[in-house]
Amino acid sequence: MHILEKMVMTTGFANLTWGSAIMIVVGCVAIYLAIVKKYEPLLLLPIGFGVIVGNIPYNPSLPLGVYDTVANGASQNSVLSYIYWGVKAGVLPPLIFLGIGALTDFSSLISSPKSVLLGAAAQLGIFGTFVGALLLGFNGLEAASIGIIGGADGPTSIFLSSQLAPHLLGPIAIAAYSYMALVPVIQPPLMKLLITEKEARIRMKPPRVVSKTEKILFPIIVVIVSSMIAPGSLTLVGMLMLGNLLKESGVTDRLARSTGNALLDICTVLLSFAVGASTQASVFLTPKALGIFALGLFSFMIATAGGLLFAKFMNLFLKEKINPLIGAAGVSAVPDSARVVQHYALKFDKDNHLLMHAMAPNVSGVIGSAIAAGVFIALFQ
Amino acid sequence: MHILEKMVMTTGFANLTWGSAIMIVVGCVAIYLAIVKKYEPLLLLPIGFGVIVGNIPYNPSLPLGVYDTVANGASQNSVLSYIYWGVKAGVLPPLIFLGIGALTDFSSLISSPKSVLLGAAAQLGIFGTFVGALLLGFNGLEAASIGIIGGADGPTSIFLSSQLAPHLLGPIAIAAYSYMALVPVIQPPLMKLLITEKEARIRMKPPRVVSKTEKILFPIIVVIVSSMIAPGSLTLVGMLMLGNLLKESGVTDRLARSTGNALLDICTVLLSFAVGASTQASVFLTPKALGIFALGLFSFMIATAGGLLFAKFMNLFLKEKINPLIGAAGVSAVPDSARVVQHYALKFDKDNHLLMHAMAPNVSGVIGSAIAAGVFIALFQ
Amino acid sequence: MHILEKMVMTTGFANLTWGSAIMIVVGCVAIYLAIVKKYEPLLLLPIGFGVIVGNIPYNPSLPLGVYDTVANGASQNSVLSYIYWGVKAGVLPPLIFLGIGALTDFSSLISSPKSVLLGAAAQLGIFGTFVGALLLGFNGLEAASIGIIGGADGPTSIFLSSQLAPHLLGPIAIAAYSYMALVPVIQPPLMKLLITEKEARIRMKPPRVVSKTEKILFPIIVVIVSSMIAPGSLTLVGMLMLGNLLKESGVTDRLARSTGNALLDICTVLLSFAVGASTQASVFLTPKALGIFALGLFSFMIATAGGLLFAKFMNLFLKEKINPLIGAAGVSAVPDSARVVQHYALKFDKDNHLLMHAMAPNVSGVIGSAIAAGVFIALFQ
Amino acid sequence: MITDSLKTAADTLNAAGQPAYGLTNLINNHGHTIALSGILIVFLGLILIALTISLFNFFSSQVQKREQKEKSRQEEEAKTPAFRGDEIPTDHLIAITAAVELYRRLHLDPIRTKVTFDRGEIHTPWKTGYKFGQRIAPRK
Amino acid sequence: MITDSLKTAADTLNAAGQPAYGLTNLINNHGHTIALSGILIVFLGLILIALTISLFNFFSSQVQKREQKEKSRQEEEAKTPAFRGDEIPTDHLIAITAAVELYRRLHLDPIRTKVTFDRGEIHTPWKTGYKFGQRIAPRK
Amino acid sequence: MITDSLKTAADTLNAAGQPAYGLTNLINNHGHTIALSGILIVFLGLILIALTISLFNFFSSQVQKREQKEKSRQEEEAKTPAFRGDEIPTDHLIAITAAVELYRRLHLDPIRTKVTFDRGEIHTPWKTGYKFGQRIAPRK
Ligand code: NA
Ligand code: NA
Ligand code: NA
Repeated sequence: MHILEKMVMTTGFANLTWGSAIMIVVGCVAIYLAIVKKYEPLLLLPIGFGVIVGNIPYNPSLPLGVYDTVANGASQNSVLSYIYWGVKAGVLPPLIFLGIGALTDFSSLISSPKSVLLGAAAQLGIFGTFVGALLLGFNGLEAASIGIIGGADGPTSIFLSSQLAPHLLGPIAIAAYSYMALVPVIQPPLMKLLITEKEARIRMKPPRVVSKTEKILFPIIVVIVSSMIAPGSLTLVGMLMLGNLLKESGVTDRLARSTGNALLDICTVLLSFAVGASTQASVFLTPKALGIFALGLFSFMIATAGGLLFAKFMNLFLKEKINPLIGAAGVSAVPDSARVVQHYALKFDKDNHLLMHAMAPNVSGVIGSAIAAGVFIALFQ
Repeated sequence: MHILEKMVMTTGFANLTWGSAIMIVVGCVAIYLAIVKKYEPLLLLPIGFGVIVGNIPYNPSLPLGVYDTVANGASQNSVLSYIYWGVKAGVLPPLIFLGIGALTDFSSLISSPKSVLLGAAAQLGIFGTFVGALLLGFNGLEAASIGIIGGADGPTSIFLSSQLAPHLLGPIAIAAYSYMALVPVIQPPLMKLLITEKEARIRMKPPRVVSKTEKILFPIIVVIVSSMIAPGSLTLVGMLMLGNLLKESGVTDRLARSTGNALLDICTVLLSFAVGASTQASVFLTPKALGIFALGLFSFMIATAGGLLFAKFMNLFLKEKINPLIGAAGVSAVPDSARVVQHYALKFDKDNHLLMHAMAPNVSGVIGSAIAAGVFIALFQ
Repeated sequence: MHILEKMVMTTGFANLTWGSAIMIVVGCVAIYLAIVKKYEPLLLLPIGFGVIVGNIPYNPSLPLGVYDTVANGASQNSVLSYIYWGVKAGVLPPLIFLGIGALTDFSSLISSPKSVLLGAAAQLGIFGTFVGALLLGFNGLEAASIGIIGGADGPTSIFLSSQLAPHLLGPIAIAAYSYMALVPVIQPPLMKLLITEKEARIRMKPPRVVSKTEKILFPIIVVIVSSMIAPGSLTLVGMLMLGNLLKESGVTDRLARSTGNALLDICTVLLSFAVGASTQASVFLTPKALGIFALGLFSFMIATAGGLLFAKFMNLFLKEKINPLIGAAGVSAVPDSARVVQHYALKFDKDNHLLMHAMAPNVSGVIGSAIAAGVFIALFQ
Repeated sequence: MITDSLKTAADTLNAAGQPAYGLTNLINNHGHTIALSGILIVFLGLILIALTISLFNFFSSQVQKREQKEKSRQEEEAKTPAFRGDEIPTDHLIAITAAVELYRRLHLDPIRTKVTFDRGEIHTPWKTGYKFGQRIAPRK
Repeated sequence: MITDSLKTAADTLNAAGQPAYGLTNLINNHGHTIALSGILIVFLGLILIALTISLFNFFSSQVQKREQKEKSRQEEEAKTPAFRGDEIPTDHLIAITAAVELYRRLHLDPIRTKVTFDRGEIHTPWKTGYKFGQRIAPRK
Repeated sequence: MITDSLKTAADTLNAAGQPAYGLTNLINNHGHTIALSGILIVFLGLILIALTISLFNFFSSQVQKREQKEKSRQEEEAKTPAFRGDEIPTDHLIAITAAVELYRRLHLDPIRTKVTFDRGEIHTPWKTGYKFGQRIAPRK
């Protein structure tokens, strides 16, 4: 009975800390939100499950978790650490962008050049939060990684954090995805505050049809322009636009299909799961993480306000007014924030469909955030 | 003509040893069994082809085989060694479990909690063989890896061997898959020996319908419970249950589809081929391999007997008797052993369909083996 | 304004060299050819885009390009360098061959053993160019890698170069794919020169139907024979034939489907993109590259002439004459050169369909080139 | 797991690597203890899982019964369609449903649907599907 | 980017690692300069993209107008088919087209086709597709 | 391959790395010998493959002839169906078959089937498939 007794003492039940218990509950909540509330389920579900797996207590001598790598012996590396390597080395986010590019239709953006600027304005959230994080005492690298949460692009956030502040990757990724899921809760109050009913009723002309040639030229021009301006954005924008060119060229359909399905899905599962598993209580439940969550919310709010106000500002000079609500879609969080705009506008005019118009700043915000990430990479790496 | 003569002397034909020739024939036999007998073709076919490729004789100075890695120069590593790395580092088996999880339906198990124990009883094969291997003179790490053959789960066997006894990985994997293919030959005699005709005729109530909520809660609970009890099982059970949650959640269908198809298939091909190619005659045709094959058969027999006898034992206490034949399905070898039970029962009562009932211990045996592997990992790694 | 001024000076626009500008134009031309002329779009499109991405000027201190790897710190490796690793280590080409094998039907080859030799004759291009490259002053390793361009198989060329002369990988890959795309321009003049109209009108008997057993035995026999003769071809031929066996066995359809679609497509995108990105002006715009392009053209011409003349030579001994045009298909460039043969023959006899007959030397040329690569690997590695 | 001391002992023995066999080897490697504790842990884990299943089985069964009653009522109502148009052959219907379902799966990913074929008397090949652990409807 | 000197300064500060907060930390890290330049670069990049789009929008719009005119003429002609056989139910037609399209996509990869459903009055599930950035035809 | 001594020689030369060209470089690198042996090995390999193919071609041809005879007999019998129901348009039939086939491929993996369209007179797009090395039925 002596051995049995000891055996029981070494199980996970005995080693369970309050931290791990809390994190396991957090993981369950994430899964609940993903399944019942349908908040970004493709990401939140594997993240939530990863949080559970990453917080199962175990004897530290076992190589099981994502951080269990020992340089001098491959047999000492855990399997999860190999998967997490794809996150830490920054490989998975660009591959995900390749797949997203193969699924994204930029024609709404091509047909309305003005909206491109709204995607730029929403990046105020990134730089505002960067300043805020510095004020709170984070160092430059950390502040940049926290600021990028306001870009509202999961892969961009994870990519930048992995390059600049890998020790904060877990909380930043979780914060980014959480607030992306909460966009329908965060944005409407700001819309109410900043946009008058008259503005919300503005109708916009249906966008013109975009030719195949334009769709093919677009990714090539974007990659050249954005990486010339901010070379650090080359990896993310390059992969996104490669995927898009595969889709739009019309001669590489099978490549676009495989990258937009199998590759995207597999990388999404592995990335989300590994990010979730990296939130071990000991590295996650820290005052810094609390600060990150506060700054992340702040980031989304500034980004939304930036987009809305810049749209109002543009209207001062435009003959053909744009509906300033679509400025809120500049935060990215594709396609959730565009949907929020659509729903909000319908409250005032049930025939005013802004979804298509909101997609332009929406995807422009993706490019804008990638450029912002490029600025930080160039500066800090 | 001098050079031509020498040239002929250096071809594979000239370097062919009896060992390689035998192994090439073994590879052809495996392919024959896979194609003509349809014994686990998804695994035996690439394994068989790998055995052929791995036993083509070549000048040892060429980096071609799975073992040709030289630490101090990546250019000295063969391509096969990179693929084999996925096996040796233990990365491929958990990814395969992810895919299998995305294809497995645990509802038969959820609807009959009693059957879970049959999956536990069949793990007697693992620990019995562990003892047997120690008696034959293998050391603890080797004995554990050999014992796991009785778990009748390919990925689990390969994972454990890669962690504990990589030098025996080839024979253990081949033995595990061979006996899994031979389950229809191994199990019926034991059934005849241990189960009376009266018992074989027992009919079971159709299982109840399982709700979606239960199917969603199941993978979460299993991963917490099993990895709390045996933290070493975290990797395998975690990935299996992640795949299953992706499938059952109903909100991540595209992730379940890609992991259950593209990822599973690609990993299966690479793992099976690399395992086959690791059976170079010089490391495979050894007395140890013979011992492993003998112990592997022993292992399957104990596991089957364990399941059958435990089912009979349970019937002593149950009001509503279970058909003890389904105990044999506890060895896993999903879904072959469940089919064997179905066929065997039909011989006595052509309307007694046990397949569904046998699936419960069948998948429970997968979890049981993973826990057993976790015990060994915790103990020996 | 001081900082803004400096900022502008550090953008890519300021760092742009003539070399990068030329290469970006080259990339655009490749994309144009891929989309408008439909020249091998699955390869040329990602290569062209990769050329653009690889030649965006950036501050050399940033880890962005394929060559930016620093041994002593993973965080200093660029994402592109990880993708390029798959090329440099030789891993991607065999995986592509696995997928191609799962899509290739060898029955035309099995039904006409004579045509196999035409695939051998066309390899004269490889060895002729090897001699030519030595005469131009390349060393043995470089000459072998340049010679293989004449094999007209992208993955084989890239595999051999990655093993023997990685510093020439970019130009060799681009030359190989460019001339493969230009096969419809290169081959007809040589056909006109070497084949009389009477020969071009020769009709051939329709090939017999090939049984499933033969199709299954073929890959097994080919891998044994070719790797016995030239062990260095084991990796390429082994993977090609594994894929083919998965397809023909009839019991592993799902494996053949996943390797022939998802795996093939993903590896193709990553390989082509990385190869394109490796053509940075500083390593690409060199006199050596010019020499490689000249030798590459030479290589394709010798290969075509070799195939055509050997077919004429065979006709001296054959009762049932073959149409010597199909000799040109021996260069591989599957299936383009076979199509060229078909079109050329139709000019003389609009009912003489040679496509099917040309497929035999076409796929035989793939095996021939892999054996030739094996010879060089055995000799130089 | 088990004991740290055991682990140390095992490690020492493995390091020493004295080739042995039979009972000596078994005892030196603590084979009997490990085997016994191992099977106990496996049982412990699976018993806990079985208990949890039993538990939520119990709770869900009541909920389910109610739901099923309501469903069957609704289904009966649904079985009498308001309007019956032209008869479409069952085979066509199945093929069309399959096509539509496939189209949706390939192109409209986020929307989740499920095609279920009612079990009829005709034996069509669509009913022969079999996968790992798939349920088969019980014989009536 | 920005300035090399800035970078050096930033690096030095990070190396020193003196934990600070508030305005001191902001100024030490050149936060205000970086934020300002950063947002400017983002705007610069996206303005350039917007300009390029405007440019080729301008050129292509003319070309497109001509093309569309021709197309609409052709389409009108095509709308009066020479021969009208048996009426096939729309639902069948769509299902069949989807099936054929799927077959082609899965088996005849190199050939590129696209199935487009004309917007009719009936609300069928095939029109509900939604993907990232997908266009929705404008309301008439 | 070739000779170990050759390899050593080649290695030495490469190591020395004296830049040369023309015949000197060719001879120093044993270019002529390597090229000659290389092409011989390629021919040897492919001749062996050709021989093996010829061999099993010979054996299988007899077997196949017999099989084909039986098949054609069976097919003729099968061509007169016992019962002819309503005429279903060929296009529908093809579409339905394609749909069913696709459904089975996606959902019922382990069962292997193959759809083959008999060559008729109508030119439908389904017959245009083309893949690497795919056979085309010979013109009659
Ligand atoms: Na953004
Ligand atoms: Na098992
Ligand atoms: Na070739």
